[in-house]
Amino acid sequence: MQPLTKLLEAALFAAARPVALDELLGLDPGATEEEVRAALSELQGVYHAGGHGVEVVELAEGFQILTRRECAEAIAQAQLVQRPRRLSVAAMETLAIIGYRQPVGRAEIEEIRGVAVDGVLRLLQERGLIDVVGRGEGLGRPLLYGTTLAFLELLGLKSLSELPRLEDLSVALKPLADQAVGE
Amino acid sequence: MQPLTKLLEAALFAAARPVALDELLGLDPGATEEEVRAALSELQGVYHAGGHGVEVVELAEGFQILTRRECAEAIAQAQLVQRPRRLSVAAMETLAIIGYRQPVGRAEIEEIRGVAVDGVLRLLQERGLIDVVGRGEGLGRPLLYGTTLAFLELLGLKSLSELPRLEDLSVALKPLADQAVGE
Amino acid sequence: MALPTAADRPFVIQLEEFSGPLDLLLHLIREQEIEITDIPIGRIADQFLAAIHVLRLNQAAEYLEMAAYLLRIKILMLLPQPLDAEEWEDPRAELVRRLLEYEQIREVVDWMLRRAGERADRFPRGVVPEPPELLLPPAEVSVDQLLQAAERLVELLPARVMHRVVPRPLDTEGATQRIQEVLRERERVELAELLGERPTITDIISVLIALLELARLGAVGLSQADGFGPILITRATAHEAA
Repeated sequence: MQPLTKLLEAALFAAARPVALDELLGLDPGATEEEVRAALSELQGVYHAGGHGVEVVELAEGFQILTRRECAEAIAQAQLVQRPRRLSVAAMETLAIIGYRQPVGRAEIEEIRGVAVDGVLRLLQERGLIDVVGRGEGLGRPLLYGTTLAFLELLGLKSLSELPRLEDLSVALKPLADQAVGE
Repeated sequence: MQPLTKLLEAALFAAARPVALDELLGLDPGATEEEVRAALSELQGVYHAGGHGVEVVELAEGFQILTRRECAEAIAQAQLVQRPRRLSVAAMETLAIIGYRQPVGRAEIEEIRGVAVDGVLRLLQERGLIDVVGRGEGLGRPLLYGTTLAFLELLGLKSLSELPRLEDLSVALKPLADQAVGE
Repeated sequence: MALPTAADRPFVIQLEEFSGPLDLLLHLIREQEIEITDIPIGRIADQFLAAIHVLRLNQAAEYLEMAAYLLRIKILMLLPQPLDAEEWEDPRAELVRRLLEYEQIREVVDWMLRRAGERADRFPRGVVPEPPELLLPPAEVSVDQLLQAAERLVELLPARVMHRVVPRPLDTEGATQRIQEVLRERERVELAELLGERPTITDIISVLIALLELARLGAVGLSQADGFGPILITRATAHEAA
């Protein structure tokens, strides 16, 4: 492989999106468009001749390395790509707060966790674990979040009442109503 | 390339993370561990002999395809990929202590570093580099932290045993009691 | 001293130049090629004080704590040593132990930074935006993990509260007054009524503390007919109050 071809391979691999020819020219200021095109076809040739599991594909937006179609099934079967991912600690904590305090607004969650939670809320919402369930009273009528059926499914619970009781924990996470010693 | 090697290449390519040998075995139910290992080294050999821009690296208890170091500068310059941000020395000190002393509680880390570490611990936890691995014995049953696979990935280590042995450091801290303290 | 001079730069930036008081101390020691095991403590203590002043680190508790610690050792070193040298314990021993331990960590950190730098020069395949239906692999969560997360949060709370400025401190005096006023007019009142429509957490705690204190003094009686039932507060009779 020529040095430029090697660079191209690394760049296309790392970018993981279709890369336009213009962008590829940025890899080597000394290289002409013809040289880059030649390198691209050398790479295509190497992959083809060597019987590789990947190939260089030209798409509308540029060039991209993709796995060959005939490998897709085995990869899916081995569940290498779509693996269940553990939720991050941040996501877990946020989910716990919403689980116990719902309906609850962002400000309250941030107060408890001590960090901004926009990103985490979006992630949990995209995963369908929480949803907007209403709007609060205060300024700007903030969105209130609650957990979804998918949340219960995920934990294998029939209903929210099956969540472990937080009696042993500090008052902070209990709904306020429960805090005034059993009235 | 053998069919299994081709499949392996496609799988490692698609996974975009270190994949454990066990997981790779799932690609072909008929393949033995030796065959998968042989395929891995065939792939390593092909990349090496062909002067490719990528290579198969063993890290974080698995295998991953990464671009070669010498391509980094050009790829970053062409703005195709950004280098990850470096961790601060404070974060690295905390990671080092956890790396060697795990499971370890906050108090011990603070004693060694001489500063409060709440913020750093949270950051490292949110980045998935450490996690709570248990609770200590003492008062309040303090949380104990340990490093994760992402920590190994960060440093490109196969396993924790690749951390430098403390005896090999120039400041060898043997058992604390033995230290000759300039009397 | 080749310390970064920057009296005009903000405090936060200065904090980032050293990862802690031990880092600064080690910097001073290395700069002057001093043996850690035989630190001229008087000189180093003075330099440390001067440095945190210049770097404006003297606003950070940890640096002040170290400064005080160094001064204490300095004083101990000035005390006359006992004639029997065997009995004399070097006041610097603990500091030396900590510095050596810290120096070792720093050596590992240097190694880790180098490794991380090398690793950062090898790019993994970027994470591809997958088609929407594949975007979200099933998450792995168990009830246990959720409870652990909740516990962790609780763990973090008291630590944070220490640094927070509480705008509405507990008002047990006010609560005591209110309870006494109500009981002057009525013989009994339910706790829920006393707390009103939407009590804040500080209201609740203030009232509870006031009640417990009044009950201890025998000024009020507390009763609860059945478990989790309403809590009744009654005016204590003169006899009881005595």
